[in-house]
Amino acid sequence: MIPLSHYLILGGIIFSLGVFGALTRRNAIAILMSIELMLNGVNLNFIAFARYLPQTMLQGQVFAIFVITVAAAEAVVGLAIVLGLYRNFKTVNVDEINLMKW
Amino acid sequence: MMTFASLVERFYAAMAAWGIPWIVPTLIVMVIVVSVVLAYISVAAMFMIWWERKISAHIQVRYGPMRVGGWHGWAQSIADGIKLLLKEDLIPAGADKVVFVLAPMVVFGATVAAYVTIPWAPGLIVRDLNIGILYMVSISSLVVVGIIMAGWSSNNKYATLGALRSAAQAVSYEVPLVLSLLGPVMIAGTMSMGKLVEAQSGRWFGVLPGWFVFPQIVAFLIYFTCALAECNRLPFDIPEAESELVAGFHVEYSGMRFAMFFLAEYANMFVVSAIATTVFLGGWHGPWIPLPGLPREVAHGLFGLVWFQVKCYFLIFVMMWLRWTLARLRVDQLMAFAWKVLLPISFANLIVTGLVLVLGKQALLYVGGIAILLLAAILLAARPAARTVRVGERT
Amino acid sequence: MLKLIWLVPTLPLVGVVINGIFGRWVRERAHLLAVGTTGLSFLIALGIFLQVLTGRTLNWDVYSWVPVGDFHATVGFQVDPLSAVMMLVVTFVGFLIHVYSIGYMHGDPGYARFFTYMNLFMGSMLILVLANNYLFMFLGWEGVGLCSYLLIGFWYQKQSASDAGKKAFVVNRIGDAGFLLGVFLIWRTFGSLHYAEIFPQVAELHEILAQPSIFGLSLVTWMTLLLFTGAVGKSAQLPLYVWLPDAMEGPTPVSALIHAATMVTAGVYMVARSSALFDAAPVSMTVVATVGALTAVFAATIALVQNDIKRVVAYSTISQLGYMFLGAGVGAYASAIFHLATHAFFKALLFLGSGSVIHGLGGEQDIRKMGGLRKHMPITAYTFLLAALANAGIFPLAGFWSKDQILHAAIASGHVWLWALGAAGAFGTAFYMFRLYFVTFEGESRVDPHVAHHIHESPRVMAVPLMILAIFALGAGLFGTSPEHSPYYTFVNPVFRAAGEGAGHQGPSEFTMALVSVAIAAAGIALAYQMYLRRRELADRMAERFRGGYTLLLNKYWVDEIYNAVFVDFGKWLCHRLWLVDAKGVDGAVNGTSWLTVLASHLSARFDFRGVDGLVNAIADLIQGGSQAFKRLQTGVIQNYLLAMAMGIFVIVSLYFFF
Amino acid sequence: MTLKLGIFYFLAAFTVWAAAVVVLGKNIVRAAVALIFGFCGMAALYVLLDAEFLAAVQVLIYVGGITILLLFAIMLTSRIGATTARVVNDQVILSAMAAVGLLVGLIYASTSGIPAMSGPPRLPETTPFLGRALLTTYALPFEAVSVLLLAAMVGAIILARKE
Repeated sequence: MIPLSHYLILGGIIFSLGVFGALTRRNAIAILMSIELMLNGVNLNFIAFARYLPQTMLQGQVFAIFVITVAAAEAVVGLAIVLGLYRNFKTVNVDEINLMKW
Repeated sequence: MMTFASLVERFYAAMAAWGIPWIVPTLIVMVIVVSVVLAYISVAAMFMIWWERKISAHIQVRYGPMRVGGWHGWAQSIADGIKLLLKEDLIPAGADKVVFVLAPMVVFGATVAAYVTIPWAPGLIVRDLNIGILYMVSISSLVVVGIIMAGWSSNNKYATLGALRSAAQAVSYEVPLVLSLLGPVMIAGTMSMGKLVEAQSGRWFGVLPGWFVFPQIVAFLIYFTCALAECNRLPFDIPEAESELVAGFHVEYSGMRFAMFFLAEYANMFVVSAIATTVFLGGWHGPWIPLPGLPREVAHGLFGLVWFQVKCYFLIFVMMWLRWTLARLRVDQLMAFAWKVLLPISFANLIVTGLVLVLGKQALLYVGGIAILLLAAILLAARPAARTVRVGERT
Repeated sequence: MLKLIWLVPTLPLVGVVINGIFGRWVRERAHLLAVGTTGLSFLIALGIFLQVLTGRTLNWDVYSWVPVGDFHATVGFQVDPLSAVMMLVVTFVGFLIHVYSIGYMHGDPGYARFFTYMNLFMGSMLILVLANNYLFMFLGWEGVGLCSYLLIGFWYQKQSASDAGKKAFVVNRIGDAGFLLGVFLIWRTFGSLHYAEIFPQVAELHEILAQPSIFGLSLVTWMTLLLFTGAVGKSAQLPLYVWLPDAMEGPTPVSALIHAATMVTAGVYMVARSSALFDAAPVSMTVVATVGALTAVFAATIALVQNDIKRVVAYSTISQLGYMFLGAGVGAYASAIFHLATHAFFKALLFLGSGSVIHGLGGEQDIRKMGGLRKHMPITAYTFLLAALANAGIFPLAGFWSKDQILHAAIASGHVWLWALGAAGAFGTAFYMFRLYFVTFEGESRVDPHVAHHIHESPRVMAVPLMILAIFALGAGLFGTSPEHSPYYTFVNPVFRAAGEGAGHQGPSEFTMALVSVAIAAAGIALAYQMYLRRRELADRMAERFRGGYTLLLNKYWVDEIYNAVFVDFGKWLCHRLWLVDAKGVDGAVNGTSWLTVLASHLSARFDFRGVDGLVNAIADLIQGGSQAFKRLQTGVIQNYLLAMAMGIFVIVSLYFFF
Repeated sequence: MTLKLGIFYFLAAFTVWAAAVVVLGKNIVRAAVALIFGFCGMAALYVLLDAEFLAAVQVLIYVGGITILLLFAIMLTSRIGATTARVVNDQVILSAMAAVGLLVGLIYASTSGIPAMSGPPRLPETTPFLGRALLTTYALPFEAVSVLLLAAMVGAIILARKE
């Protein structure tokens, strides 16, 4: 049996990588991809707990399904926004899109 | 019966008895399975290519390949294959090399992976996953990724356009496809391919074979339509429309890589036909004759294998037939058809199926009543729309 | 079969969804679905009723609707004789009125909208009737209130119609607030909202319930009084009845269905349903009976002199509802529900007949411009006559039995003055019903000559429901000829545990009572005949003679004006006073102050420009310089914010772990 | 080291490598392709955790849906030769510190705070269980999520169409 902490640490690594990507990538689509990575890290934790917790309730898996659904919705809206940005600014680099700047 | 699984079990047991670690027989079995599948795919695809050429020729009242190999040019595909293998493998200068090389592998790999859960005959299935049908559908969706990779990495506008169209088409048609498969899954109460086939062993009203195509005829038609689109077959071959896109996403590919695309396409045709056969047409079920000298199970298995192939190839034949019968759709028509026609119908089918399953025999009363009400409402609602169009009237 | 109960309210709601969404396309065919669903619902209700007749009941929680902590309300249905009778009456009368509406609403631009609302009403009413707990009942309660509002204001282009809708809504709100408070109190006390869990507890919790609480009234009295407030609002009793006459602005089928046959009787149903609670609260019972009897007389007197055909019927409805509450208040719940059912038939018939007259006369509602209509519209006239007889309580029509039983119960319980009020109301009822009938259908025609030549009998789709209802107005009473032995009472009585016990047999015999009732009714009819058919001038002479009383009644005791004066104008007056105080006193003070301020500021300005400005500018420069530095923080680049967030999370998590 | 543990380490390394390419890669398309591999590795891990249904859903939705959309957006917004000079912004060091800090915290939490658990015996099939849970206990969240999806769809259509 693989210890639970292995999965948790793996989820943590992937989540942290996602955080790093979301914080540093200039391309908006890359940021979206990083966010998907973060969600995946979380999902891994959910499913690991669903497997290792003593009751056979599978709440973890149910929540993972919800996370996947929300991720899909987020990707759709996010990409629509990215396309809108590209139409208006001709770029998808978020640090060049700074109309809100002082 | 000596099912495939029991055979493998026996092999493992024998290996374990000799003290060989578990990993070795696993690897051996894996290699054997993959080789068999690959061999089957190559042979079947070559046969299909030759068959398609002959069918198209006969539909157009000509002969098709007649020279290579003697009888009706049966070796034509082999010759073509050898040619493709020997050709120079070009990678365009502006292409993204890694992605370009990876693309055909992804497409081919995804197609091959789908063969794992095809139930060839009773007990003859590589791995009867309990989520078999979902596995097949999700694995097949990988093909689109490969196509997009191919189209984009070619750095060719026709290829990119073809890939974009293909992705849009595949993503759209995947939705009604999955929904149409849910009807039989709900009836059978399982997603395992083997159990789906077993669930069709009875008879409807004692006469018709217990195939799901009868109660789920709507779902079957939707599935078949979507399958055509998934395989990029006419009338849904927009991604590779020769007359407008040269050849679509694989225009820059040649030689071995092109052959992989080509093989994958025909292999994919077989996969969708196999799913249709399993889910709707009763899989390996069919009449069989007890051959003298053969145990009952073996005869059953042999006939099952034959029946499965017959049904699959019949569906493939229908696909080829359609190719030479129907005209290509326009992109907007194609998308509108998926979203506005197929999707609502498949949802309606799903709802009706669910109602019938939940309510049992009472369902006829409920469903009938509600259907009549709805039908009345729709008819009522639909009529004035036609009436109100008058010349000069502002709408 | 009983489990099909969910279909009964659901079917009309299906019609709502479809007609509501596709109304624009359905238009003139909306009735097919609306009438179809209602009819189907009626058929199922009939089937269920037959099952209930064999003694089967159902208390079925379909779905846990609001599970919050230990509070849980369900979507659940209760089928027992009481709700079965109500369900049958509602679906049957509702179905007939739907059919009638096909003819009545023909050609109306809001045809589909009308049927959508009607179906929504049917669904809500059936939920109200079939619910097995107070919260779900409240859903239906509010639903019918909403539909009432929508349908009264159906011709919203008319100012008076939309005002009437608003009035009904606001007045009902007062009652609903009481009802809701009552429900809260019930939950607080019993810890449940399910009938089946509350009523058995009443006996167990007797001490707690009987303890005097606020104002010395016991807990259960408060509970029932609050519930009764809701009933007063919904069933148009004193003093909240004012919305019902105005509700006649809606289309006539609406008046028949909602404001006569079904919705307004919801209060009676609710009181009967809560009979276990009311039985434990004698004070409330007295209140209910008194309010009912007073309303019965009060509304009857107003109806004596009204000239609008629909308003007469509307006041009659209020009066009859008063009888029902009188019955409930003296413990004769079964009789109250019986009167409810018979009243549903003949009052719906009266309304539909009025509608037929209005339809035939092209919208005329003033009875002074009618007369002699029997020759032109015989079906309407004869069915109307039957309904009027039933309403007046003539043997052996439906109204006779039920009203008589209520009056008998009143006297049997020892409340002679309640009986006296009821009997006076009965006399008035007979009089105004036949005044209405004679003036409208008999005598010489006073119809406007422009209208006269196209008076016509209503189409068959309207006439047939009239005839069916007439049969029931004639015969429905025969099911409940005696509170001991008749089929209706043996069917319904088991629901009311205490029923019959309170109604001892101290009073005069039933037979004597019946004779007295019929005599009173006959006297009323005879008087009307004398005054309005034989000697027309008598009526005017009477009006002349009792000018004061006549004006009082014609103006409906000025209740609307009093309410207007007390609640509306007083509010306005108060506001005006406050404004005056504001305008004179406060503004004067403010103006004086401002003048002073101007003077002072001129002086201080000099100081300001020199001393203060220098200081302020210095501070401003300082802040500007500082913000120049700080605005760098607000980069507009989303990832900077994200970074700040991530670091914040890191800090918080570290704090959590290491400290 | 058992075989299963070996498989886990292999998959973990593969997934982390793919995630690293996604985050650090210069070429956006290659990042997307790496993301596909990462998702597939994730799905394999789910299988290892006896969550076959979720593995299939992962492949179907992430690979078949979301990544396709991502690739779509990439194709519509960037061209093949245009490798931008800088793929990261100028807060790399701070971000790396924050990410590493988070990682340290997560690892600390994963290793110290959680007791060793072995879980219940393996379920033969999780799919019916999930279906039942979604339609009974979690019916309300399920409906809420479907409304969310509808809203997202409408929103995306409105955002993406030209005025």
